[in-house]
Order: sequence, then structure tokens, then C-alpha cells
Amino acid sequence: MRFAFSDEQDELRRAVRRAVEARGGARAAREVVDAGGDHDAALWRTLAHDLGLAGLIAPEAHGGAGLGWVEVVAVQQELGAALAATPWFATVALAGAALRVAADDAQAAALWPALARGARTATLAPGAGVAARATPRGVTLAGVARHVVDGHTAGLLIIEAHDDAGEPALFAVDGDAPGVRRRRLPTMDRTRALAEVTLDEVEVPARARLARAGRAGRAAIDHALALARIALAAEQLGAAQRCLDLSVDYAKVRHQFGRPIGSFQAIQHACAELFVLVESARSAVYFAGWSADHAPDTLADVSAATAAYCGDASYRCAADTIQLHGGIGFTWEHDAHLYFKRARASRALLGAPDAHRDAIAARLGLGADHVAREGAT
Amino acid sequence: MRFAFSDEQDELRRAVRRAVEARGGARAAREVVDAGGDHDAALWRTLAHDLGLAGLIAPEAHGGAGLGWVEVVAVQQELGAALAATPWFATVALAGAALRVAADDAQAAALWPALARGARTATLAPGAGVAARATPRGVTLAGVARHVVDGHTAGLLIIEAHDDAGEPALFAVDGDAPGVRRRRLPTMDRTRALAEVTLDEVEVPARARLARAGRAGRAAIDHALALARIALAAEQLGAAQRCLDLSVDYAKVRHQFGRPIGSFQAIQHACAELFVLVESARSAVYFAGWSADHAPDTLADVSAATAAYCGDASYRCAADTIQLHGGIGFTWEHDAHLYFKRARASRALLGAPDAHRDAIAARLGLGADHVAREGAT
Amino acid sequence: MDLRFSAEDDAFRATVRAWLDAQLGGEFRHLRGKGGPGHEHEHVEGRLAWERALGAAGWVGLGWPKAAGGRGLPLLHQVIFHEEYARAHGPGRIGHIGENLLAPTIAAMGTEAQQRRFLPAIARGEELWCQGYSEPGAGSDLAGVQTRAELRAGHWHLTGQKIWTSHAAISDWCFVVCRTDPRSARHAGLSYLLVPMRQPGITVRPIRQLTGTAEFCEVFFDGARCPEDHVVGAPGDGWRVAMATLTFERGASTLGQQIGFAAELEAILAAARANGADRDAGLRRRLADAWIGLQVMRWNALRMLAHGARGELPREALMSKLYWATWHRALGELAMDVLGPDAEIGAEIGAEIDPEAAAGGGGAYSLTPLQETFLFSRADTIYAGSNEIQKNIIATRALGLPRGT
Amino acid sequence: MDLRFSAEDDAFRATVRAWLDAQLGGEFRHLRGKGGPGHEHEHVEGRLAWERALGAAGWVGLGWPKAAGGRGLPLLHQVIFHEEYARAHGPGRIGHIGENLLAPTIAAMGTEAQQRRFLPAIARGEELWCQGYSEPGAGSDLAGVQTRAELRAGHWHLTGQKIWTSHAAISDWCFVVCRTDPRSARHAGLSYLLVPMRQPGITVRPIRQLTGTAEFCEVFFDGARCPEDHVVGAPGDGWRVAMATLTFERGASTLGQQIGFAAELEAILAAARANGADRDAGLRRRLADAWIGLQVMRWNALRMLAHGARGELPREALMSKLYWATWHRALGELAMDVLGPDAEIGAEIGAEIDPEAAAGGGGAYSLTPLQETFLFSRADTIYAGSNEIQKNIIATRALGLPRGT
Repeated sequence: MRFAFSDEQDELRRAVRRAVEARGGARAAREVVDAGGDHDAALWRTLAHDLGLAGLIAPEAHGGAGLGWVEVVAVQQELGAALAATPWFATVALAGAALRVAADDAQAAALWPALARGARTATLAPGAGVAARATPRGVTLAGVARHVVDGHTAGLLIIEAHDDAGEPALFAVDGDAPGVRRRRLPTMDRTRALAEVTLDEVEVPARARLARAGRAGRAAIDHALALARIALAAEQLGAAQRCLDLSVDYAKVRHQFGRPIGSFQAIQHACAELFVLVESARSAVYFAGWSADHAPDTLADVSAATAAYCGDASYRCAADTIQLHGGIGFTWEHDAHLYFKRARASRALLGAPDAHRDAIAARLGLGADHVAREGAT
Repeated sequence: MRFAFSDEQDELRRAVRRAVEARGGARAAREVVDAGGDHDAALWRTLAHDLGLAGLIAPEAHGGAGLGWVEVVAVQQELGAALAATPWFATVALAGAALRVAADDAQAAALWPALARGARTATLAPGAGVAARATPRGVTLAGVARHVVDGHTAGLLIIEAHDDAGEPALFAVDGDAPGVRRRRLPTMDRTRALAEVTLDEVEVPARARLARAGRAGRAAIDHALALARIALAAEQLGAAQRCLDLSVDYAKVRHQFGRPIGSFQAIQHACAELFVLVESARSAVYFAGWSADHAPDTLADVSAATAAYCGDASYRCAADTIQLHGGIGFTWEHDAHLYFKRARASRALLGAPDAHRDAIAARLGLGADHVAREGAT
Repeated sequence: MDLRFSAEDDAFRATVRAWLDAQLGGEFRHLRGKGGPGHEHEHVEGRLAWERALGAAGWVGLGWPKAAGGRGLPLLHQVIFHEEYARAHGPGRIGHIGENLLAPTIAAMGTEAQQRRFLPAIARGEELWCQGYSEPGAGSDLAGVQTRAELRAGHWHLTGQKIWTSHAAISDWCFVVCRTDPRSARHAGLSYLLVPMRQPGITVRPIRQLTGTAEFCEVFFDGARCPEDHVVGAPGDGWRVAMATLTFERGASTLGQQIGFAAELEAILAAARANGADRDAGLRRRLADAWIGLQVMRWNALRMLAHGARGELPREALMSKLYWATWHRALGELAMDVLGPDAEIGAEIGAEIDPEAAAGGGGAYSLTPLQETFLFSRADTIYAGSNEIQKNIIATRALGLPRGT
Repeated sequence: MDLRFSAEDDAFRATVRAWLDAQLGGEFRHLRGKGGPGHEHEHVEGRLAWERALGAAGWVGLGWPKAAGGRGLPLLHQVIFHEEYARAHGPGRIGHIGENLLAPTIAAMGTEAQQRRFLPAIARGEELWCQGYSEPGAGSDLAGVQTRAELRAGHWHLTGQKIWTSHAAISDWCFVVCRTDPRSARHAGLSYLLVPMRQPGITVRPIRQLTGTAEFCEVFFDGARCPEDHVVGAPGDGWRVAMATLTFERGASTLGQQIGFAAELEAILAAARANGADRDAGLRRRLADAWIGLQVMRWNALRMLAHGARGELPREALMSKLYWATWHRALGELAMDVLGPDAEIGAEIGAEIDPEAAAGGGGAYSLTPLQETFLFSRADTIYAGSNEIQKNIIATRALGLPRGT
């Protein structure tokens, strides 16, 4: 049993860390924010081209490294620590998860190479806002997907759409296809772009529907989301760890009443509680990453538990980091607010913690006959 | 504006305090518990006969003092501080509230005098467990009322029963009436007796139905419960204050690491948080007591808010009192567990805090079309 | 126990209401709801005029002693004024610090000359004050102040830096706690100086906060001066004077503040009803709990004020900052959870990002009111005594626990 | 990352399981699920026999060095043993303190004579040990120990009082931290003595706890003796030895403990399904959260154990006591909230109070298992290092924050 990254996985993690640190860590994200930009293009170049990470999970046959979710976790952890503003999350952890789960061989061969080369970005638009209508020529998609990560810049959109019977499926749509309108939404967290994607009777061929045998429809979408949530949780872990580090470092040097504030028990206990959250989040994320690759049967529960835990833990770490820094933590100049806003946004992305708890409760057989009993009273 | 007891009210409070202290405070409750007894008979004698408090809220015409809920609050606060095991709460704050709200003049004249003299005890059994069936001779009551405070010893039972249409009403039933079976339940908190009262086709005359004009049915029961909850909250306040006092006193004298533990910030902050809870509970209880007498329109909301706040606050104070005392707080010998068990039991009596929150949410118009919307999906 | 206002109280309330309605329905209509915490940048010129209008109508200094030029009204009347002010959506009071902190200090501890010089201008709403307490190295720890003042040729010469100073850019004066005995340490050797802000040697720099706006300032003193007699109390007695200032805030504005909170809560309730978040039982209970928390806050305030009207505030008043700050911060979080994924979306939803504003640095960062509540309320538990400091104060002063070492 | 057990691990597991099934399905069937925290009064004689059976079968001292008479098994095998033990509902281990605390201490720091004298009897399950650390005036603060021992004529003579001592009434031996240099203070001048419990001069008094049962004892030393050479390490070196003892618990039993927790949680889930509490969305989420918390606890434990198998436990292991104690205490509260008003009702529901038992003093106080969990778990956050102490330890040792003064 080995509950830690292998040497290769850890080298991958360190390479990403070196890359984000070369860009100044969170300073790069801040520059993107201050300029109203979409991404840190330089960092993306390094990740995608120099390190070849755009193809991290792409099959080797399609130009990728063919690695798994433990490696995704390793990368995301470091990107989260620096609040990296790149298309990596949407391209690899969102769209990539969907392709991994649901694309058949022909679709994989058609879609992966450009993504793996870093020549094209992608995203996933889950939800019930888009309708799919079969036509003689293929499928027509119509509706609005909101809160789509990088939705206005992604070259490839993987869109959840529902047919007349309410059955969902995933469709690969070119971001520039006729009828696709997209606009960036003004968000509180400016380090991750969200967009509204409107599909105005967009016609796609039938083969745009991701259709890997036995891995389509609701089950495929849920599986892809389970993977995506683990990647998001890894990012939250990295950010939470950084928040704790910032707080502990500050508590050691900031003096009040003639002593470092870190010698006050109130500060010590607050930091200790964050430590518990961070280390527990780490155990969860690592376990979930391993489960994604090796234990599909329990993945849904493991992912939901990890997402619920990390969503709350990272928010709490970021919020307390402001408090532990006092006035300075409240300023635009300090990074604390960037972590705080990212933590809040991430906590509502791909389902809030309470939604994950509801899913687990349902699987535990709680409230199963809720409606029946309600009806009886 | 005067947000404090009047001199007379405060003298009443002090008289009760002297009475419970003369009995050794919580030690008297402990003796009742250790002996498996029902009540502290000596204290009840003092309260009912020496101080005349059995008739505190009874109309003067029926042998009482004709006072109001601010006075009830003053008494309950001190009884709660000592965990007094007496029939006062059930007789005056439960049954008395019901009579005050729902008894017509003839019923008041028939029922109050024995209660006001302390010659008879009483209780209230709310809930939906008992059915009322009209007969040619009057009404037949059948069913089971559980968790009835002092239900096995009370001379007079005020029982909520529902007719075939589900309409509730309150009925005054003699505790020894044929068909009434009662047994004390084994409870975790032994300082307040709960009983199961079984009504096996108990026949009562029609005049047993409390029927004050315009104050019957659901509205009367809700009003009585609103009053009862305020009395319970006052008791919780008294107990919470005592827990805080015990904790602060202990923190001043208990030394660890060469200094009083009360000089450690962790202990200081825990105590400070309890202080906020206790003082806020006091504001709520006093305001609610005044509202009971002077602001009937807002009473339901004020009572629910006070009950929710005080239920949680007193539980937290008692729980933290164990923690603040360390090992000694966990022993049978120390009073902390008596307060802890009472706080837990009280928090579930007359509705849990979440139930009060649900009631307030409904009045705030939240989830009003819940069922309709659920049905539509 | 009697929680009703008297007939006299009600008459006073009617007078206040009539005046406010006339002004805020008329000449000053555009100021309704502007300014206040998180919004101090709004309509500054208009609000300065409003201060003068308040002063001219006799609404400044309601609680000051008559001898000091005030009206000597009882605490409950002050409370009524603030309640009505909030109900009428009166704009954020730029004059608050001069009226409620500095003026009572001078009235109690200043010389007659200081009283004559400073109080009337405050009462007229003409001179604005800011507070020079915090420093980068002395936030919670006032005794750690390092700003120095040296007496030379009849003037104090100041060197140092203050921080978290509200209204510094528009204030005429600042009361500054600084070290006048260079060999002193901690509480000793501090003095309380009255320093004109409009002079060379003072630089004010706004601090941009996480909301994107600038609520507080840094103030740099580099050779700034004030006359020798602009010291309150004796030189070296500044700690005592500074502490006294902090006790003059009697909480009269508390109920007004709560009316603002109630409006925020109402907006959140409306949002929950509108977007269906109220179908979630957990959110329903949190909303109900926020409502309960606000009622309790009101009852606490009434109790403290009713007590305070008869003399010193009771020890229970020590909890009010901790209570409201914690409640309000949780309200901000609740607002976001009610809005769900839409909580992220800023004010100009439906509009593209303005590329010019974005290029100007800082990006266009236009928040919705609930986003502002959420973000700005993070400061509530930090400024004016953090939650940690408040708990220290309760533990030692209200509960008598021994000070930590 | 590889979270699978190896084939060798699985084979070991099968061996353990077979033995346990045979014993706990046969001769020791009546001990299944008996004893353990909150239940130490149950079936004591049977559990003593069980200890000897474990010893005879070679299940004691799995992790001790072979040189010390143990089996030197890797940590993961110990973990497997504990998991299987819990799954088989093995009774609470009376021998735990001797096996897992005292024996490794003697193996590491004792003399050869001490090892020969004491280890085999522990390995055979024949001699039981209790721990003499806490005192009425020194709970969290071991350096405050006041129990004294004086060396006279080849024996240490002990005077003083220990408290919170589990199994004191049935133990053969106690390792006692006491002050052997009367002029010493704090950490200096303490010694770690091995004291026979069955002698005049030792009085054991059970401490009745809030559950009504007696889990812990007080131990009074009044002229009790032990031979001069029954000191581990040098006289005066007791602090170092005592601290070493605390590090020997490697957490091998952690996953077994969690299997017990899982059974409690399952009982609460079943209660919620049965009484309809699961219709309440708030309770549903709290139940799901308890489940999540337990998974995370397991993942934490696996991570620490997998790491610990390769050497020292990582700093993250410092959090495990705080985590499980806090989780378990919350579980107890959740159980009560799930049961609602019925949570109050004790075990003999349906029966009248037994008047005789009641008259015997203390009342008949028979709790349901969930009530016991609720009440006993209040101790979890206190004993073996309170939550406050655990946070101090994390802050200073794991995070390197400066010690408070």
C-alpha cells in the first residue's frame, strides 16, 4: 500500500509548481484579473507546450500521455495553489473527463489530437438548459447553458442536451459553429471565467453525440462529473494549503502586544483547525484520485464525499485566512481575497456541498420513501 | 421604557432563589434523582404554600395572585438555575397556560382554586395521539399521550384531543378518572419526569372541553404552547447562566501549567461565547415574557424565536460546561451532567429548535408554494 | 418590565420623521440610501451638504451636554432619531466620527478653548473629523503606536503613519494618538493631538479593498504640525483620553444599523422566494435563523439602551460588536448560498465587460448589493476590534477572567 | 498511489479471521461486543480469560520487536488484525495498556532484566497494566505531577493520588510517573516506576461517570512500594520516558475503532429510516455528513498508516485524536436529534422503574446504546489530551507556531 504520489507523479507535481512559480504564483492570476483578461497565456504555453500537459490524460494513440486521475490531481493541486488562470481545468478536467468517459474510438480520434497538442481548448457545459431535437440531417441543439467555465473561449464545447423524453446526452460542438453565441459573465471571482453559451438552433451531425458503447446518457455524464469534481477538489486542496501557509507564515512574523500573534492560543487553534481540514482534504483527494482510476464501483460516493468535504474546507480556509490576517487580509493588494473569491465560486461549481450530501443521503437510503410518506399524511 | 424586572418582580425572583438555595440548589434535584423520586416535595411545599406561587397566575377571584408571564419568567429562571424538580412548571406554566388561554369563567372557577392553593397539581398533554368522540353523555377520549411532563403524578390532566374532522380541543381530565393509565418513562434526564398517559375510552362531560369564547381549538392550543415555551426558555436561561457561572468560577481557580486555566485564551473565548448566548437569551426571554402580557399579535413569532434561541443556547452552555471542566465535569458527582441532560431534554420538549425555525420560515412566506412547486416538477 | 415608548417619545419621533421626510423626499432625495459602510465613495459632495443641513436643523449633537452646545437629549430620543433616520434611508453619516467620538471627548476632557473652537463647527456640520488610532504595526494593539510628535517652537511636529482611517481624504481634522515621549513604551508617553488635515506634511492614500472600492485610507505624517495647545488632556495622558473616546459611543445608532440589516435580510428573503431557494429546507432554516438572530439583536439593543439611559452601560453591552459582526458576516454567506450559482454573477449581468474600464487597471468590478454585503462583511469581524479582541474584552472585563500573559 | 492490500496481507487477514471466528463463534461467544469505552464493567472475568487466550495464540505483541518476544509484524498487519478483530466484534481489550504502551516502552528503554521480567507475562495475557499519569491537579499538565516516591532501603515508597486510571481495579501493575526529587519542579525530577497494584498502601476507588457506570478509577498511594530497580530509565528521567510511551501508540487500532464507529452510524441510519427522521432534509444532510466524516477519517488513517509503515508517523498524524473525538461527539448529538423526543427514553422502555434498584441509590439508570454513545462521547474530547491540548500540539509541533507564554 502506498498512499502518496509515486516518484513520477511527484515529479509531475513539482514541474507544475516550478511553472506556476516562474510566473509569480498568484501574481499572474492577479495580473489577469486586473487586466480583465481571460487567461494567463504564458502559463498556458508552458503547461501545454513545454510540459505537454494538455495531453496528460489523452490516449497515447491520440498524442497524449495516457495518464490517469492521480496525475490530474497532482497537476490541479498546484494550479489551485497559484489560482492559475489557464484553460487546463476546463480542457482536461472537464471536457477531457467527458471524452474519457463517453467518446467512442472514432470520436476520440477526431477530438483528442488537437486538444492533446494544446492547439485547441475545450470545456464541458452540464445542466438541463439545452434541448436536442433529432432532424433528418442530424441533431438540432437549442437553449442556454450558463456558468460554463471558459465557455466564451473554448474551441470545443461538450454540451449536455436533453431530448424530448428528457434523456440527456453529450454533444461535441465547435465553439464557432453557426448559431453559437457566447459571452463572458461578470463574476466575483475573476480568476476563473464563466460564460453564458446560447445555442440558437445549432445543427450538428449525429456523430457529434458522444456514444461510447455502454457509457452514454445520464451514467456517462454522472461519471464525467464525478471525475471533474475530484479535479476541482484537488484544486481546492492546493488553494486551501496555500491559505494555511500564508496564515501560519503571517502569524509567525506579525507582532501585536509585543509578541507574534501566532503565540496567541486563539490564532493557534484557528490554524490547527485549518490544518485538520487541509490534511483531511488531502487524504480525500488522493483517495478519490486513486478511486477514479482503480475503483469505479465506489467512485460516485467517493467523489461526492470528497467534493462536499473539500468545498467546505477550502472555503473555510480562505475565509479564516482573511480573519487571521486582520485588516491587511481585507485589502485588494493582498492575495487573500483572490483565494476567498475562488473558494466561494468553486464551492458552487459542479454542485454545492449540500447537493453532494443529498446525493449521498439518497444512496444511503435516506428519505427514499419521502414522497410516498408525504403523500400518505 | 424599562427592560428589566420591576422591584416587585425582582423580589419575587429573589424569594424563589432563596427557597431553592435553602434546599441546596441542584443538590436537591440530585437527591430526587438518586432516590428515583418524582419531585422535591419540600421545595414544592415552600413554593406552593409558603410563597403562594401555585396561584401566581391564577385569577384573584379564584384564589390566585393574578400575575402574568413576566412573573412566570422570573420564577422559572430561578427554578431552572437549580434544576428544581417540582410540579410548578407543569402545573403553572403548562396547564396554567392552557387554563389562562382557553378556560371559560365556569371552568376557571371549577379548576383554578385547587391548583392555586397547591392542593392539586396539573399538566398539559399536547399532541395528536388522543381522539375525542362525541357521545350522548359527553365526550369519549381514547389514545396515548407520550412525554407528558409529570403526567403520572398530576392531579389534573389538560389533554389535547382531536375529533373525527381532525379539529383539536383541550379537555380537563381528572388524573384518576376511570380508564386513565399512566406510567413514568425512564428518562435520561431524571430531574424532570415524563410519563405516558393512556386513555382507554375515558368518558368526560361536554363541559370538560375548555371553551373560552373565541379562544378554543388550534388557536388556543398554539397560544398556550407559545406561553409554555417562553416559560421553558426562562428555565433554560437560568440553567445556562448557572452553567456559565460554574465554568467561569472553575476557570478562575483551576490551575494547569502553573496558571489558572481561565487565563488561557481558548478558555476565555469559549466563556465569552457562552456569555453572548446567555445574555442574548436573557434579552429574548424578558422580551418574550413582556410580549406574552402586552403584545399578543407578535407573540407566536416572539415565542418561537425565543424557544429556538434558548434551546440551542442552553444546550451549548451545558455541553461546553462539561468540556471546560475537563475530567471532573464528566463525573456523576459534579452537577455538570445534570444540567447537560436537562438541557438536552428541554431542547426536545415542546418542539425542537428546528421545528420553531420551520414555523418562522412559514410565517416569513418561505416555501409557501413548496408543495405546489414540488407537485409541478 | 415596560417596553413601550412614551407619548413624549412618540411626539419626538413624529418631529424627526416629518423633517426627514421633507428633506429626503425633496432637496436631498438623490442621497437616499447612499454612503455607509462599503459605500463611502458615493455622493461625497452631496453628503457634505447634507451634514450642513443636519447641523443647521439642530440634528447634530443631540446627546451632547447642553453646556457643550448640544441638546442634551436622553438616550432613547437619540435612538429614535437613528431609527427614523434609517427608516427614511438617510445617507451614510460622514460626520459620525466628529459628532459621536471626538465631540464628547472634548466636552468631557478638553479645555474650554478647545470646546469653543471645535464643537460649534461640528454641530454645524461644517468640520469633519477622522480618527488616527491604528497603525500598520499597531492594529488591535493601540499601545504599540509608533507615530511620534515632537514639541518645537509651540507646535507639535508629527512623523509616522496611520492606517484604516475612514474619510481621511475629506476630513478637516484628525485626532491622532501618538508618542510624545520618545523614551516611553506601551501605554505611557502617548498624547492625543488635534491635527489639521489640510496642510503640507500629510499625505492620504486610499486603500483599495476586496470589494474593489476604497473605504479606508492610509495617512502619512511627515512634518505635519499642530499648535501646542491642540492636545486633549495632558501630554503623555493620551492613552486615557483615547480609551475614554471609545466609551462615548453609547450605541444610540444601533437600532438604526439594525434597520439597515433588516432591509438586507428582506432582500435575501425576497431572492429566496423568487429563485425557489426557499424550497430547500436547510436554507429555509438558515433564513429563519437569520431572522431570529436579528430579533435577538434588537432585544439586546433595547435592553442595553434602556439600561444605559439610566447611567453607565451594563457589562452586557460589551458583546454587541461581536454579535452584530458575526451575524452580519453569516448573513453575507447566506445571501450567496441563497443565490446559488448566480451568486457569482456581478451587477452588469447582461452587459459585456467594459474593455476600457478593464484596461484602466483593476478591471470593471461592479458588484451587486448582496455581493457587496458578502464581501464587505468580512471586514465587520476585523475592524473596530476584531472578534478575537472582543472575546478577550468580554472574558476579562465582563467575566473577570485573569488576563493572559 | 496504490491503496490495495497485497496478497500476503490478504493471507494474513484470512488467518486472523479464521481464528477469531472460531473463538468468538465458540467458547468466547458470550463476549462478542462486550467491554470497550463506556462498557469496561462488562464481563470482566470472561475478558481476562480472553486476554490469556489471545496470548496463548500469539496475538499479543504483534508489533513488538522479535528480540523483545514479539512477532515484529509490519504495521499494516497489525492494522489488519485490528480490523478483523472489530469486524468479529471482539471484546474490549483489557490488555491494551500493557501491550501497546508499557511493553514498547520497556522494550526500548527498559533494562534487560525488566524486559525478561515483564514482557513475557504481558505477551501471555497474564499480567495487566494500568497507567498512572493524571492527577487531580495535573490533568493535561503532566509536569504538574505531585505524587512522590522516596527511596528507602532498596524500595521506592509512594505517596499521592492518580486519577482517570482505566482498569485500575483489575490491574496487576501500574506504571507511575512521580516526583522522586522533592526539590524539583515541572519536568525535572520525575521518575517512571513500575508498581505492583496488589499490595497494602494502594486504594482504588471507581469514579462514577455521567453514564452512571464507572469507567475510570482514582488510585491512592499511601506507603505503597516497589523495588528500587523497577524504574524505567534513570531516576529523574521520567518525563522523557513518559513522553516516549505516548509516541508508541502507532494507531494500528485506528481502523478497528472506525469499524465500531461505522456500526454506530449504521444504527443511527436505521433509526432514522425507521422513525421517519430521514424525511427531514436537515437530518438527512447531517447523516450524510457523518458518513462523509467517517470516510475521511478512514482515508486519513490509511494515509498515516501507509506512511507510518515506512518509519516515523508524519506530522499529519497529530490530528487523529482531535478528528475522531470531535466526529464521535457530534455523532452522539446527531443520534439524539434523530430520535427526537424519544431520545430521552431509556433502555427499559415498557417497564416501570425498578423501585428496589432506585432505592439502592443512584436510581436504575439503564441507557440505550445510542444514549451511551451520546453521553460517553462527551469524554472523548477530554481524555487522552483534550481538544484544546490537541490543538496546542498541532499548532506548535505540526505548524511550528511559537509556544504561548
